[in-house]
Amino acid sequence: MEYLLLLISTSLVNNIVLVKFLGLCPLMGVSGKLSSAWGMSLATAFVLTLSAFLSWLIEHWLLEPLGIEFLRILSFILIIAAVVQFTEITMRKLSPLLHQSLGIFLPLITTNCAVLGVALLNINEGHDLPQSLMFGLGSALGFMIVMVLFAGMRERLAQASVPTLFEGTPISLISAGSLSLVFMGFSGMF
Amino acid sequence: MMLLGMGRFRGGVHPKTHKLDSRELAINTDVPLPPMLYLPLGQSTGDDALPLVEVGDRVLKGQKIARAGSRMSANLHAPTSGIIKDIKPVTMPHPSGLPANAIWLEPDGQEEWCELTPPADPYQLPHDELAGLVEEAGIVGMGGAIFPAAIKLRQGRRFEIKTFIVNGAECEPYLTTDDRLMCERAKEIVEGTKLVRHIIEAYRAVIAIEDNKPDAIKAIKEAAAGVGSIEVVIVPARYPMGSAKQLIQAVTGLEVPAGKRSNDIGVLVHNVATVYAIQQALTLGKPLISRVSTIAGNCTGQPQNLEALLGTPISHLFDVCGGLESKPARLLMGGPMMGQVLTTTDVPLIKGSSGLLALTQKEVNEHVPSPCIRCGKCVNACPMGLLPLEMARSSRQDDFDNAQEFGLRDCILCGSCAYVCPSHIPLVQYFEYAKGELRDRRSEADKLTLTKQLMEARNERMEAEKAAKLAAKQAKKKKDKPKRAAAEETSDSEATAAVAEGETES
Amino acid sequence: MSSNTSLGGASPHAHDRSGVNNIMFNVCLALAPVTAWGIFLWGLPALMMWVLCLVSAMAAEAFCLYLRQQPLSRLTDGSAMLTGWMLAMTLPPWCPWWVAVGGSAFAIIIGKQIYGGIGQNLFNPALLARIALLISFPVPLTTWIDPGVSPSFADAISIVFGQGPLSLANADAFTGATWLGDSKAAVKGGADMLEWLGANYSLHNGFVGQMRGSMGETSALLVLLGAAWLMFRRIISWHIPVALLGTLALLALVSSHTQPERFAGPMFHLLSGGAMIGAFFYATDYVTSPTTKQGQILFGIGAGAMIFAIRSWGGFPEAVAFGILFMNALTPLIDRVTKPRVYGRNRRGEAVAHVSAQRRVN
Amino acid sequence: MLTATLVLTLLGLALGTLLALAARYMAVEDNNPMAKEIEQLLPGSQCGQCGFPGCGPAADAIATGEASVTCCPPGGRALAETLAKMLDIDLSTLGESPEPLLATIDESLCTGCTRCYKACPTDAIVGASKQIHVVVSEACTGCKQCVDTCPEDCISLHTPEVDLTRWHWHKPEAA
Repeated sequence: MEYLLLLISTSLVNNIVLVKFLGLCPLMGVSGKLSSAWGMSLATAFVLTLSAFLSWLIEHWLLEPLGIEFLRILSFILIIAAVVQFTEITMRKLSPLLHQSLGIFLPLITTNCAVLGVALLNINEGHDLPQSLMFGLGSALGFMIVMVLFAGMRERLAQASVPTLFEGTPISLISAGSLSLVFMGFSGMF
Repeated sequence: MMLLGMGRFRGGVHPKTHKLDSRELAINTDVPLPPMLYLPLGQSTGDDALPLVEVGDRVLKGQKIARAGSRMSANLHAPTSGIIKDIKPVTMPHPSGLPANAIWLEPDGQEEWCELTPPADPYQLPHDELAGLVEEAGIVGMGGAIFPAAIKLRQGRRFEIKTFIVNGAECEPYLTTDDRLMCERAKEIVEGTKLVRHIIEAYRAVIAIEDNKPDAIKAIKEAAAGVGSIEVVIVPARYPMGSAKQLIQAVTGLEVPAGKRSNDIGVLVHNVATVYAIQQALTLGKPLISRVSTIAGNCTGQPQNLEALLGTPISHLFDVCGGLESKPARLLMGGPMMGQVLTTTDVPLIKGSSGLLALTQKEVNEHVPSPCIRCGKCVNACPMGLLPLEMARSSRQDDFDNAQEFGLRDCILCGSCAYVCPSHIPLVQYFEYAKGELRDRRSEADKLTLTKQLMEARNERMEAEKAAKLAAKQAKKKKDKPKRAAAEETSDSEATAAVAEGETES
Repeated sequence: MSSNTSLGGASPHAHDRSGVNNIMFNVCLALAPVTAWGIFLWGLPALMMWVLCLVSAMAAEAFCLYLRQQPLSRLTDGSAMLTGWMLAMTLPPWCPWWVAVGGSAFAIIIGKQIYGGIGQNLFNPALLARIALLISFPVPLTTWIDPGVSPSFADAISIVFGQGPLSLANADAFTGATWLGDSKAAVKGGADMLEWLGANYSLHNGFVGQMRGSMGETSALLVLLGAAWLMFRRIISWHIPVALLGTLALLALVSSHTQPERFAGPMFHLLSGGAMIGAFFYATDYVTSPTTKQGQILFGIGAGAMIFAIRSWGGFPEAVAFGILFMNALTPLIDRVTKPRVYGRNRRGEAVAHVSAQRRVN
Repeated sequence: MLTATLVLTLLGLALGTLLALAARYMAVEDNNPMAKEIEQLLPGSQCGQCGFPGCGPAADAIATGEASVTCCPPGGRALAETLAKMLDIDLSTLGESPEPLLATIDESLCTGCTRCYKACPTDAIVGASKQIHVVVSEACTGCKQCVDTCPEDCISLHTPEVDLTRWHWHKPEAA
């Protein structure tokens, strides 16, 4: 039950994108089409969960015993980069079309602050291993929800006759802001 | 479940019928001969008919003057006796206002019939021969589909037809031609139904009439009473009941699967007027040379149902009805829901002209379109279950694949969506545009494939020529005819090219 | 005789005479009874606030149309007026002028025109403005007035254009929380819901509209009257409201049965706050709700569930706006998955299977 | 310091090895299969209207993005759209694609020299030696090769006329 609450809380109430404002780059970059948003969120979810898990292991089994916590960010980024590379290689093999449509945004998961953010938050909040896993999974789920929701909105935005001044990213940011207002409604839950 | 579906289809609208003006008036068969008849060669689907007469010939009433240009087109007959004045283009009754070739026939006022050879007893003839007689008479779908009736009969013979439906729904506002035809010529229609049923050996023949035509229902019921085995089914008046797919659903509860014909589910539909024409052809031997048409609209002096000769200029018909009282906001051929705009009254009556309307701005109620508010009224009105708002939006952005996906491929262009749209968006025009563009794309793609085939053929030929030249060079030493081989190759490939051209045309 | 006519467009050449302005006018008409009731309960400040919202919304629309070089005649479609009106209905009756004007401007500019104007927005403009105001200015947005307090003209001016109701000397005497806020605070403070209901809640007052709340949300009776008119004119259908209120009532019924000391019953949920007006007027907004019937039912269920969840566990006492806006965001996806079945095709879009009529051998 | 260096080196090595393994098992053979697919879509008439020596080089250029998907007039809009979809390009940003053209022979000037007939890559010109040649519009791609070879300058290109079968409603003006 505690884990379920953690899952809901991280995915909706403390949504990584709309409440913590992490990972906005792919939100703006890849949410133009539902299919690629879905692919991107799957890839990010995979990286996010796996790296949250791995970084916890590194932190508690390697850095802490050796007393070299100052290497945390460096080694976490190393982990994330490796996981992203692995994802990219796999995706290129299994789904070349998706690989092409995601383009540069796939390797850019490495610099997605949501991924590093979750790994670091896990350490800061002193989560144990299952908690970290749930936190990673919940954040990934939240990311997916927002990506898919936002992709649906973007598809409609693409057809709206938005004034030229606001076309593209501005209107997307305004919509994301509005969506984040709506997500404020979840605040105070749990 | 089937019973629950009876008499129903999804969506639909109830437009104001405006039929009161003309429904009580008997068909006026007394239209004076116009000074000239213009008979377009393209009055059916398929290629233009090929003229069988030359300028200066005298033709008799009912004489065949042009033969079907391809399998999908129909013969053309002289509506009256007279002299062929010319074969040259006239403005067509078509929104484009473009011209097309027509036979110009000057009536001599004699009304001299050619020799008619009706079969003594049509029921004694083989089925195929009967279909042949229908084909000879140049009969096409007179509800506006202008598809040759004989082809439908022949297709019907290849399937086990369980239900033959005579379409007497006439759901378009203003039009009362089928209504009057059923009231006044019920016997002929019942006889025609019997004949078609005989030709396609249908198990069941149904004459379907909307419940807002009590007189027609009464007349047909009386006429059918003595005949037996012909049912009269009363369907609720709702647009587009007269669309074949919707009528089939209302009468049988079945849906025609997407991409299939009604034959595939054992149903065949013919319009009342078509059935009447078939009866005229098979019992009297008369070809299709005239049709009943409703002349109406508030700009028309006295709305009427006229039986007029094909090729009569419609300005002449409006004159018979008291002329145009004011400049019409919209001049239409067909009903207001699916009819085509005419650019001028100087166009001839053709086989598919079920009505000629001169409407005022008030009747059309056209407004400047405003943006879509996504109210969903079009979705509810669509009898096909499509998403007209999304189709129009995709079409506007030239995203035709998406438009197809949202339902353009299944759209019957009935106009129910545009009729209810509070934003007055010309939805149907978007669909017509998208369908037209898709047609263009398809023909372009076809051309590309053809080009590629031709290319390959040519490359092969070039290779062969090269090889032949090489062989010839080597053979030269032994002195031989050098170029014959290459020349033969050339003529061969010419033949293949010609064959390929022929394929694309058909 | 020949006569050339203007070409005109493709078919159809007939129309049922409906129009956008006609729809907007009817919605305004349906809102009139609750508005009149609100003005009756809270007097001049409410009237001023309502007028301010209408005028500033239309001014903002005119400004945007001017900037976007669109015909000012678009103003006559009535949508801007309706947006202002709908915003007024969600505001506390005595809120200061800048809330009304700023909210209307936000609703029209950020909520609607920035997306390209009517029909293009993703969120209901009035509700978006309302929650933006709520989050930015919580105090004036949660100052609720006792019903039946009618100030003098001078007081009204100073309330609306001055320091707001709280500046009045005896403000505590006639302000307080809504039922939803009150009950939530009470339960949080350890009180028993049943006891609270017994002491404060009256079914009659809730139905007729004798309670604190936003200007348009008090009287369920008058909302229903307006809704009946809209349904009679076939402007809204039953799908969204029934699904929304049904879900809300069902969840309340189940939870109040299992934990009566913690959760209030269905009638309380339906009659308090903006549930009624939200379900009939805001959730049914054409632009931001699904177009198909199935989609509308999904939309209603989702909104109802969200409203119940936030009311019961969330930080805000009222959740109708949040619930509806969340479903607004989901609408594009709902529209994607709920397409009607096409004639001659199954739900997946494949041609329906048919018992093939036998081919004859001829 | 030493531990830190060692740990990082080891970590890097371990992850590197894993990735190398992954790359090996997940290797993708063909690097750019696009060019081949595109070449199959192109008309293959090698007409050179795109500015490339033939359809093969044009396909390479399109695949790498050097050439626009609208560069092929014989392919028309249909081809441009297929290509745009394949390469995930928004066609509307590229402006109008060129109209397809058709060749016509001025019969009063034609001498029947058969040069155009030999030059035509799609055999769209028929007619024997010393007879007036005719263009079969169904097969003509408007590639201009006949125009270039004609010694009498009697071949011209024109956009096909709209007739009843090709006419369709124009797009309504946007609301």
